[in-house]
Amino acid sequence: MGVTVTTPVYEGPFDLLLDLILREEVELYEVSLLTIVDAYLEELENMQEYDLELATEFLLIAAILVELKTRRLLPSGNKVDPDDEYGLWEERDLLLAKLVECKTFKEAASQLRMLSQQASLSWPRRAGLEDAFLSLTPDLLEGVTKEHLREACLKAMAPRPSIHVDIEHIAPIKATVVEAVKELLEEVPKTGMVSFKQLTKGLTDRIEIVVRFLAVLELYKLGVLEIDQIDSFGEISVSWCSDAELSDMDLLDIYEG
Amino acid sequence: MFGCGTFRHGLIRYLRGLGIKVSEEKSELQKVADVDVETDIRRAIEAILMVAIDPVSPGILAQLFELPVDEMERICDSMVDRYEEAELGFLLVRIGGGYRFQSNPEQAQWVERFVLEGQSRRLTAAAMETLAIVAYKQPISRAQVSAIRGVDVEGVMRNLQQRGLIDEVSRDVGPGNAVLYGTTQEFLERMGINSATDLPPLGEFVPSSEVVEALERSLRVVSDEVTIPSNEEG
Amino acid sequence: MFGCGTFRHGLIRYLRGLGIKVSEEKSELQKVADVDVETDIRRAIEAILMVAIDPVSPGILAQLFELPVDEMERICDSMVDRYEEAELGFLLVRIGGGYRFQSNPEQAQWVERFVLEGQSRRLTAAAMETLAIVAYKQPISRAQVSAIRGVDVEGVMRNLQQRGLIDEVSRDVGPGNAVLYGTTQEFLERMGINSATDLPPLGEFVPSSEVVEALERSLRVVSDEVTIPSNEEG
Repeated sequence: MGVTVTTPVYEGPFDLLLDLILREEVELYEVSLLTIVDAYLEELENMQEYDLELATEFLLIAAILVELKTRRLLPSGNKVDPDDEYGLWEERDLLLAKLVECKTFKEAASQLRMLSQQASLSWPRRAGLEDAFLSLTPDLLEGVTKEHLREACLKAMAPRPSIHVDIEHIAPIKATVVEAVKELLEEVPKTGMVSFKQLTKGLTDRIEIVVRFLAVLELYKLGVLEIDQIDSFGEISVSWCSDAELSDMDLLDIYEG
Repeated sequence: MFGCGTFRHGLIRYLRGLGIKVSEEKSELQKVADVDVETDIRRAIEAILMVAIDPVSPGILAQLFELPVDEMERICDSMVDRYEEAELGFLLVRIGGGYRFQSNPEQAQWVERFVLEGQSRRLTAAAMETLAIVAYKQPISRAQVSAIRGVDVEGVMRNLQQRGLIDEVSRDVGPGNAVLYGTTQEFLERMGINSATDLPPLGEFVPSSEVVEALERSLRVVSDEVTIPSNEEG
Repeated sequence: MFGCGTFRHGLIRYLRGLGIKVSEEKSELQKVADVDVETDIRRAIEAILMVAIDPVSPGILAQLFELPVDEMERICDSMVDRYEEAELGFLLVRIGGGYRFQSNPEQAQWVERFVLEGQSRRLTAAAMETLAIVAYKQPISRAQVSAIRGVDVEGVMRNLQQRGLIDEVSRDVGPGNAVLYGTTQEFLERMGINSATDLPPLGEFVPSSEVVEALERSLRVVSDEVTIPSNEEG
C-alpha cells in the first residue's frame, strides 16, 4: 500500500486518519496496520530524540483503527441488528464530524502560523523610561514577600506534566483474549465439533466476537483446536484436537508469556 | 488638563462632540486651533509610546487627555496611517488592544542582525492547533479542547500558558466549575492583531465539500460484505 | 553586504569616499540612486534604533552596514537634525556615545502623567517569575533566564534593572562572556534579608529537565559571518 508516514502526521491522532484518507485515498478499513507500524517504527529510529508524546498518540491512532477495523471485519450476514447498524452510522457521523473539525482547526493553525510569522518581522519598542522619569515610578515591590518569590520561582521551574493519552472516547474493551482462551478451553472439549457461530452465540458486542475469534486462532496455532471451513465465507467449524498434550495451565502460560 | 496650554481647545472640541454649541460660527482661526490641538495631542502620544513597554490602550490615553475613547481612537488611527505613509524604518501600529511603535517588517533583515536574541521559539504543530482551538472557541475548558484534538492536551496547554499565550479567564458555571481558558494580550501581539475578533472567521477553514465527501466515502459502512477476519492486521 | 540590493550603491559611494573614481561623470540617475541608498540605510537605522534598548554607537552601525564610521556619523547626525525639525513628540539624540530615540523633553509633563496614572503599580506575573529566577539562581545570564521561562525576557529584565532590583554582577568565563545578573543590595534590603542565600529554600523540588539544561548550558559562540556585538552582551 506504500503508506509513507512522516512525523508531523502524528501531531494529533485524527491527523493520521485524515492524512491517510485524504492523501492515500484509501478506504480506512483497508489500511494495513502493519504498514503503518513499520513506517512509524522507522520514523522513530530516524528521530533524534525519542518523543513520548508522538509515541503515545500513535498508539491511540492504532487503537482507533483497530476498533474501526474490527467493526468492518466481522461477518454480519443478513442478520444485522437494526439498532446496531444505526449505532454504527451514528458513530460514523460522529467520527466524520470530528475529522472535519480537526481539519478545520489544522487550517486555522496554519493561518495563525502565517500571522505570527508576519508579525515576527517586527520588533516592539521596549526601551522603556528614560532615566529622568525613573524616580516617578511606583514601588513595584510593595506587598511582595520572600514567600511570593519562592512560589514564583517554583512555578517558573516546574516540570511540565507528563503526557498521557486520553482514550475515553474509545469504547472500553472488556473482553481479553486470555479470558476467551480460558472459556474455550472449558467449552470446546465438552461440546466436540462446534461452529464458530455457535461459539459466539451469546455475545452481543462485536469486539467480544473478535476477541473470541483471536482466541480460537491462538489455540489453533498451539495445536489444541482444529478448524475447518469448507466454503469461502462459509461456516467455520471448530473441534477439540484429541491428541492435545498440553495441560490447560501450560497453555495459558505460553499465551501470557 | 484643560488648564494646560492649548488643550483648552480640547474642551471646546469635546463639548462640540457632545452637541453643545460653543461658538455660533467657526472662524478660520478656530479651525487652525483645532489642528493645533490635535498636533499637541499627537506629540504627547508619540512621547508616551516612546517610553511605554507594552501597547498603550486608547482607554488609558483617553483618561490622560480627558477625551472620549472613540475620539482618541480616531486620532491614534490617523497617526497609524500617517506613519505608514511616511515609509520610515518603524511603524505605529494598533496591536494587542493598544498602540505601540515597532520596527517596520521591511527592515527585518537588519533588525535581525542587530538583535542577537531571536524571537520566541517556534511553536510545534500540536501547540499551534491547540492554540487555534482556544483562540476560536474561547472561553473553553481543557476537556473541551481535548475532545476536539482527540488527545490529552494538558502538557501542551501548560506550555502555552507558560509562554503567556493563553491563560485562565473564568470558570464554567456548570457542575465541576471547570477552568476556562482564553488567549492573552501576548497572543494578540504574537499574531500581530488588535483583538481576537480580528482573526479570520473560522468558517474560512472548514474543508471543502469535496474533502468532506472524500472523508465520508472512506467511512462508509459496507454491511453486506462478509470478510474473513485475519489476526495479522488487527 | 554589498551584494544585497541597492546597497551595491554603498560600495560605489564608499570607493568614491576613498577617492577612487568609479564613473567619470555622475549622471542624474546616480544622484537619485545615492539618495536611495541613504534612504535605505536611514530606514534600517530607524528600525534598529526603535527597538534598541540602549544607545547604539556609530561603530556598531558602521560594522553592520560596512561603511566607515565617519560616514555613519554623518548619516546619523543628519537624521538627528531631521527629527528635530519634524517637531514630533520624540527626538533622535546622540547620547552616551551612541544614538537613541527618546521622548521630547517638551512632552515631559505628559510622560510624567502617563507614568503616574497609566502604569501598573504591581509587578506582572512575568516580571515576578523573572525576578525570582534571578534571585534564586544568580549569577545567571539573560539567555539562561530566557531558556527557563521559555520566552524572551529582554524587556522584563531591562525593566527590573531600571527599577534597581537586579543588576549586572559579573561575566560568564565561558565563550561569549555573557553578562551575568544578580539581585541588588536594595532588593535584599526590601526583602529583609542579608543575602540571597537567606531566601526560603525551594525544598524537595526537582526542576524540569529544561531548567537543568538551561542552567548547565554556557552561551554558544556566534561564530559565523559578521557578528554584531549587541550593546548588552558585548
